[in-house]
Amino acid sequence: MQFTPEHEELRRTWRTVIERDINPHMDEWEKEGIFPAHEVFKKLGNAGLLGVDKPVEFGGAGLDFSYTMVSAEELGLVNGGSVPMAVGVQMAMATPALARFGSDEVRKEFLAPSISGDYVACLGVSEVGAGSDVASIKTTARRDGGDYVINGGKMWTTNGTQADWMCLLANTSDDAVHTNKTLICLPMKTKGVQIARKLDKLGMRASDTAQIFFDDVRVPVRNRIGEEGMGFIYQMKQFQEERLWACAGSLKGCERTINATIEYTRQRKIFGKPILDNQVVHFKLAELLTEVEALRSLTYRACEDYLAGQDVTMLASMGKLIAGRLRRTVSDSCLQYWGGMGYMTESPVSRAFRDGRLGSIGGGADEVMLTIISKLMGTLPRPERN
Amino acid sequence: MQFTPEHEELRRTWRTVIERDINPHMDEWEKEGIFPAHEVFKKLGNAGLLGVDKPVEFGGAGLDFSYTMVSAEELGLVNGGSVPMAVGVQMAMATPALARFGSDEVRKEFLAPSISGDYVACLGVSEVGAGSDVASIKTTARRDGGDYVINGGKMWTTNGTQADWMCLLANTSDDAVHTNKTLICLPMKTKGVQIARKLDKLGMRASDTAQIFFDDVRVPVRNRIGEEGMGFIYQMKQFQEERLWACAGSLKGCERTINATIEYTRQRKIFGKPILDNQVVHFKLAELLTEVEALRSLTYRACEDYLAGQDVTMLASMGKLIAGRLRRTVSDSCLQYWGGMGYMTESPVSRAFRDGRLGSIGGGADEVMLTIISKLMGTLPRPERN
Amino acid sequence: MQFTQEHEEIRRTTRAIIERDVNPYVDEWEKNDIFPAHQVFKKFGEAGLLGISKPVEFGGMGLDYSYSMVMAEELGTIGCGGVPMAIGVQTDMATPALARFGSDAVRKEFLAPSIAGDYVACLGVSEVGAGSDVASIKTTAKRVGDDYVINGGKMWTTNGTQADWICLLANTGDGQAHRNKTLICVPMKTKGVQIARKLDKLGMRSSDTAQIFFDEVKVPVKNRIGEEGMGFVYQMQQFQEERMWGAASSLKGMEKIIDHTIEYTRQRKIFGKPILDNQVVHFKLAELKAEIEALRSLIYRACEEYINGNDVTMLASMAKLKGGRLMRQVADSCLQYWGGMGYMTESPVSRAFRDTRLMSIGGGADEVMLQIISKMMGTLPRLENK
Amino acid sequence: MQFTQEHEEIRRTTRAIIERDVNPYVDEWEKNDIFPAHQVFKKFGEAGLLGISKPVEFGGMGLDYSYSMVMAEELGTIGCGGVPMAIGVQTDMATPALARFGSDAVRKEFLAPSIAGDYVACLGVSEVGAGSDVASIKTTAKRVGDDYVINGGKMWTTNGTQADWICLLANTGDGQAHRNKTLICVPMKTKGVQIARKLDKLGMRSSDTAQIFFDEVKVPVKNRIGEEGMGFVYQMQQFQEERMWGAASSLKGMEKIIDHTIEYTRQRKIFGKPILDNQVVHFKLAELKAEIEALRSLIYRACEEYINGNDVTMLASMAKLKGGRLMRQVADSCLQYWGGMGYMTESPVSRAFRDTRLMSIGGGADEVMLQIISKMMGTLPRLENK
Repeated sequence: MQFTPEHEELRRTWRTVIERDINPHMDEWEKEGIFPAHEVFKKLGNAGLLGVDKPVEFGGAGLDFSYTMVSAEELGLVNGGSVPMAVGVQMAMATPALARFGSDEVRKEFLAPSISGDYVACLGVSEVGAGSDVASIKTTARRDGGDYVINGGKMWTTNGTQADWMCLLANTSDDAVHTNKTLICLPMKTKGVQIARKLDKLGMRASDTAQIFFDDVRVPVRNRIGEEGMGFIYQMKQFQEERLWACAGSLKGCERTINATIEYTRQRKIFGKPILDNQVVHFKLAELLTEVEALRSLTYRACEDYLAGQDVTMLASMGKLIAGRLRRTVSDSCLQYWGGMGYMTESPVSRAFRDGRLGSIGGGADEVMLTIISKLMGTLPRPERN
Repeated sequence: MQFTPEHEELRRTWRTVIERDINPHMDEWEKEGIFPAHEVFKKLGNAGLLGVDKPVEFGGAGLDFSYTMVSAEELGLVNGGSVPMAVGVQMAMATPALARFGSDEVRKEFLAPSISGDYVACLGVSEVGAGSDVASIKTTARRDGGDYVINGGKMWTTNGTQADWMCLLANTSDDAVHTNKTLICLPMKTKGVQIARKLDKLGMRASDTAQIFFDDVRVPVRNRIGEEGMGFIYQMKQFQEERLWACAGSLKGCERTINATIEYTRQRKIFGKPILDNQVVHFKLAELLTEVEALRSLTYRACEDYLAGQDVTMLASMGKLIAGRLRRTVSDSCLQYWGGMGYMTESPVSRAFRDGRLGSIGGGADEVMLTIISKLMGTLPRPERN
Repeated sequence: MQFTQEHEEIRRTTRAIIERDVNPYVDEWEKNDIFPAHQVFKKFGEAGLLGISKPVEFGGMGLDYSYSMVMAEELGTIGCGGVPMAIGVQTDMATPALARFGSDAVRKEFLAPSIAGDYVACLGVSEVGAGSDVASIKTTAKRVGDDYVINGGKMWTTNGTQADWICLLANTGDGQAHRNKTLICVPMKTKGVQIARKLDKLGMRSSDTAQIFFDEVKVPVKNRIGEEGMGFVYQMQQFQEERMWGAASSLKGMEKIIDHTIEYTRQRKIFGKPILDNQVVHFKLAELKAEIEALRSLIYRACEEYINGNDVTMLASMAKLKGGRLMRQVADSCLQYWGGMGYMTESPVSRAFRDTRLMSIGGGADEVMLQIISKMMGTLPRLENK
Repeated sequence: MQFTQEHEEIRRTTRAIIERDVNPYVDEWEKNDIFPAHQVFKKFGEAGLLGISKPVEFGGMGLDYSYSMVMAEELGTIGCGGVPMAIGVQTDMATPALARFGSDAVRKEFLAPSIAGDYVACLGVSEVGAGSDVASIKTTAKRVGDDYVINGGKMWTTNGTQADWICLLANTGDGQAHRNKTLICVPMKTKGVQIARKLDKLGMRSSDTAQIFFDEVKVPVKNRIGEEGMGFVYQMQQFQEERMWGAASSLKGMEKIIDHTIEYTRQRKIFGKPILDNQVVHFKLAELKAEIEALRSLIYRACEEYINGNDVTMLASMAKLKGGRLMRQVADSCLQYWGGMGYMTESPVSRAFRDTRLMSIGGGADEVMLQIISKMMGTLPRLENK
């Protein structure tokens, strides 16, 4: 994968905005348990960062997915996982299907303002009974005249308490679980949408996660994304980009932790020499960076294949699996060398430890990735057996 | 667990015999792919080492199982895993059931000479289709007048090509798989017993492993051990001791490898200093020894509980699991620090690497131990599910 | 190690108090970032549990260390890591040296009320520049007439904001770093003792950790524990019990996490079957349980040796090392199977994940244990002088 | 990295020769502890595969390194590790420096026939006292008139007993260790070259490894490769390709093991179902596959950078490190699921287990890679001078 000056330019822009408008406020946002999504997204929108790979006619830059990857990578420079995750929802999780399959009308209404940073989007897929098991969601959207009437609820919804609209996956019929689902753009202000609670999390504390209920919520049928019944397929496609985002998003975060650890252990002395001078320390850091580079290589390769129009479900799932585990390994290993300071809330490594633990759970747990890979390897038990 | 002077005395005797009669010949036996079991066992028998926990009336020392454990531990000092394994079969795998449930007559005929070292015993449980899955063996012993007529075959039989008799597990009826099995003492010279082939193994090269066929083999019914149909139960009991033996047998073998590595890496220099002076090396060795001591503690504790009459299936299975993995970790980690020399057949660590790999496979693979532990934890899926 | 009725009695009493006076309030204390040490300690004190192996003449039970160990084990049933740690500081970190070497006067003044539960104790060893590297502490206690005048500061002090007195390690001379230190009992109310700040931690939220400054703090020389200059030696001995205690108190905590996980994954279904029915899940839990039993065995064995008067520095350090590693592995592995719920602050496993991370750092980091073990193995670089 | 038709062509040709002229004979060669290098190399030479990225004027194809890499990848389909390694020595370890810096005369004499497959080459760098520590070699080449007179010895020399010439690294001066070395082409028939012994190895049995002595060996100065004193530098560059080659050649070998294991565990039943149906088995295989793809991506990326003229020391060392680790993990994990059969010499997985163990040792041990990576990360102790 060869990067162009445009990629470099995009990286620079991200770094500028991150240094100026995000990092100085992270500690405060972490303490408050939420970050001002509208304010931040507007700044990103003004810089043209939210729609790099979205159609020009709706305010996007119309570039290919490699620019989205570069964006995800640079977001790793934010000193906390919350904001990158929220931006990821906006750019790579809630909007790809809309951008690709939405009508001009619905894209004008929901995509354009999400690209300009006026709207905050969230994704409504996971439910209490159905996290990784998407096919088994229970929320329904019953057709009634020109409307869908929505009932049910969503769980683990990132940006949920601040979002202006939700990319909702709901059952619009009783057909087979893979052909009865539809994606619908749902304005969060709509009557009947109730934010049940803001969830208190181990990490990602500056990101708001909501549980949401729907009680006879009415939205016009034209809010539908693409065809009825295609929701599951669209979402699966959307997941590919979500996973590639997760891979790219892990790289610089891990490197940030490694570099912060190098810096800290170099100035911190024990038994008369810098902690970093211990061979177990610098060798361990070398191992970790090796794994980061392997993941980066896999990510770039998957991105290249994706741009070449190939199905990258296998590589993307492998990357997501490796990324989730690597973030845990890196933050846990590095924290060790910070000693007591690593256990303090103020240290960046303790935040990385808390934030990084989500990687193996969110966006399809490790075990889901393993199941997908096994399936593609043709090694899953024949249905009847399990 | 507190050891007595008797234990110490036993350890000393083992060490003497090992240093005098075994270690000087190991390299030669490894090259020949077999060791002279009769000759070696006779020496052990003369020293009274083969029947430490066996009844006095048949030549045993009548001591408790802790003395068998001590024997297994000291056997770790043999510079190769083959002989300890062969001795283990004789002392803790093929004879416990016989000693406990056999009639005086059958004990006089098979146990006494096995204790004196005149007979070499082997265990006939595993079959081509049934390694870890004991219940599913196919070999049958049909009752015909005063005889059992045996047909079928056994696989992975240690000592198989040299044994005078086999402690055979066979189906004596078509009842439920757990109540249709019987243990029978089978003289290997009997007509119809055919040693199909001597297996060529990755390691344990001085130990002979045979595949054996039975074609209408006749043995008198009085050769039966205990009651008919109790074979599976007896064998399960026998497995407890086999596993405790495996735990104890791993300890000094691992320590031998660690110590040899300390010695080698201390005199061998790289980049101007002893390899051992590298922190990654001595810290790794410290980690390994820590795990060895944990295993030793578990082994002693299990032995104590066993002597106190408790069921130690759980602890023994846990120990076996940990032991198998630890032998792999220790030999693989240590080999690394020997550099090219570690890859040479002549180096003790390369033998440990080959021999040690059997631990996680033989005598119930890791996965069997995990299944047993899961079962005792009550976490296995309800039958109908799998 | 065979347990007696008295051991069972200690276990029962400990559990009763935990069920009645601790667990019902833990969530609240965790939220408050502190627990009422005086109130809680009084309950344990009244039951005599704060002086199990302390001399009878000062209110202790005068039992051997195995009784302290079983109490430590039971403390693992407390719903968080902070409270057990606070109790451990009181019973096994700040008072062993005092009990063993203190004059009757000083023991009457500080030990007796600590055993009774009227006083809360803390340990003053770690400093900003000297965590694991005890020899390099900078706090001084200058002799002026019949007083020591103390200047300097301590860091990472558990119980620090609530303690009535601190078992302080200070330099009373300029001699060799291992012979110039003295342990002194310092009332926290003394003029010049200033609690600089309460530290905000990744976990162990219900336990208060303080940074403390000493500015011309005057205490009578008679507050000294044992001889002047022996502080380092006393502290090293004190560490033995601290390490065994730390490892012992981790056992039931880990088992609790596993039990919770079994419970949760059994009722929670994914892809139509209980999560627990996934072989990777119940096998992983079996593996963790096996390692826990190995650790338990190691601790019991160390305790036995300790009671028999042997030096258990090696075994205790091994237990501490393995304990720290295992706790992280257990918490991280189990959290995975809770999915999103495991990432919620309300779930016990997410608290365990935060709390357990401390053990590989506090009370001598893993690397310090490795250093000690390497030293006793004689594998440290010969030229270096540690 | 996008592959072309030419790449596919190279893959096809390589596989064709392997299927026809190599794999049918591998078992026999493994048994003989040697393979007929001249015969086999001639086949590859005739197809032009021994000079893929070598200059056209000496019989090479003059293609970029990506073509050598795909060949290395295909060599992984050979049924053992010994033969690929021998070919790698010929194409990527003993000849790169010669091809790049050698005079036309010396290239005509040694490179051309090596590309044609008439000559077998070996590399003379490692010595008894200097394996990974290249700078400390002791072999000398003293200038006497127009000759170099060589004295000393080499160790671990692959192809050593069959080679026609050796690419020898020797000290031609007493200067600084990095500037006193020279690469010289030495015909093995030269008087004074003595093959001390053929080494007996844990694996790689079909490849011959020799210890070689040089006693007053005279070779004309014109046999020198490039400039005198530049040997160390040339060799370091040569190592780049050796490392990428080593990692690339490991990929398909690992995939082959996994495929064999899938095949075997699918048809082999235990407890009534295929071993493969156990979730721990197919999940483990999925995990290994993911790591293999990460490694492949890392190698492709390194290759791309290398072709673009960038220094890939860091990426190549990372690939070598990860490759060595992963091969051990793959072989060890897969062997486990073969049960007793995996321990049999006849099973492909047991051969893989023995062969793969070398990669973490040969061509720069893992620790050397870690040292290099640490150095490039700038984390090595500042005072030490490595």
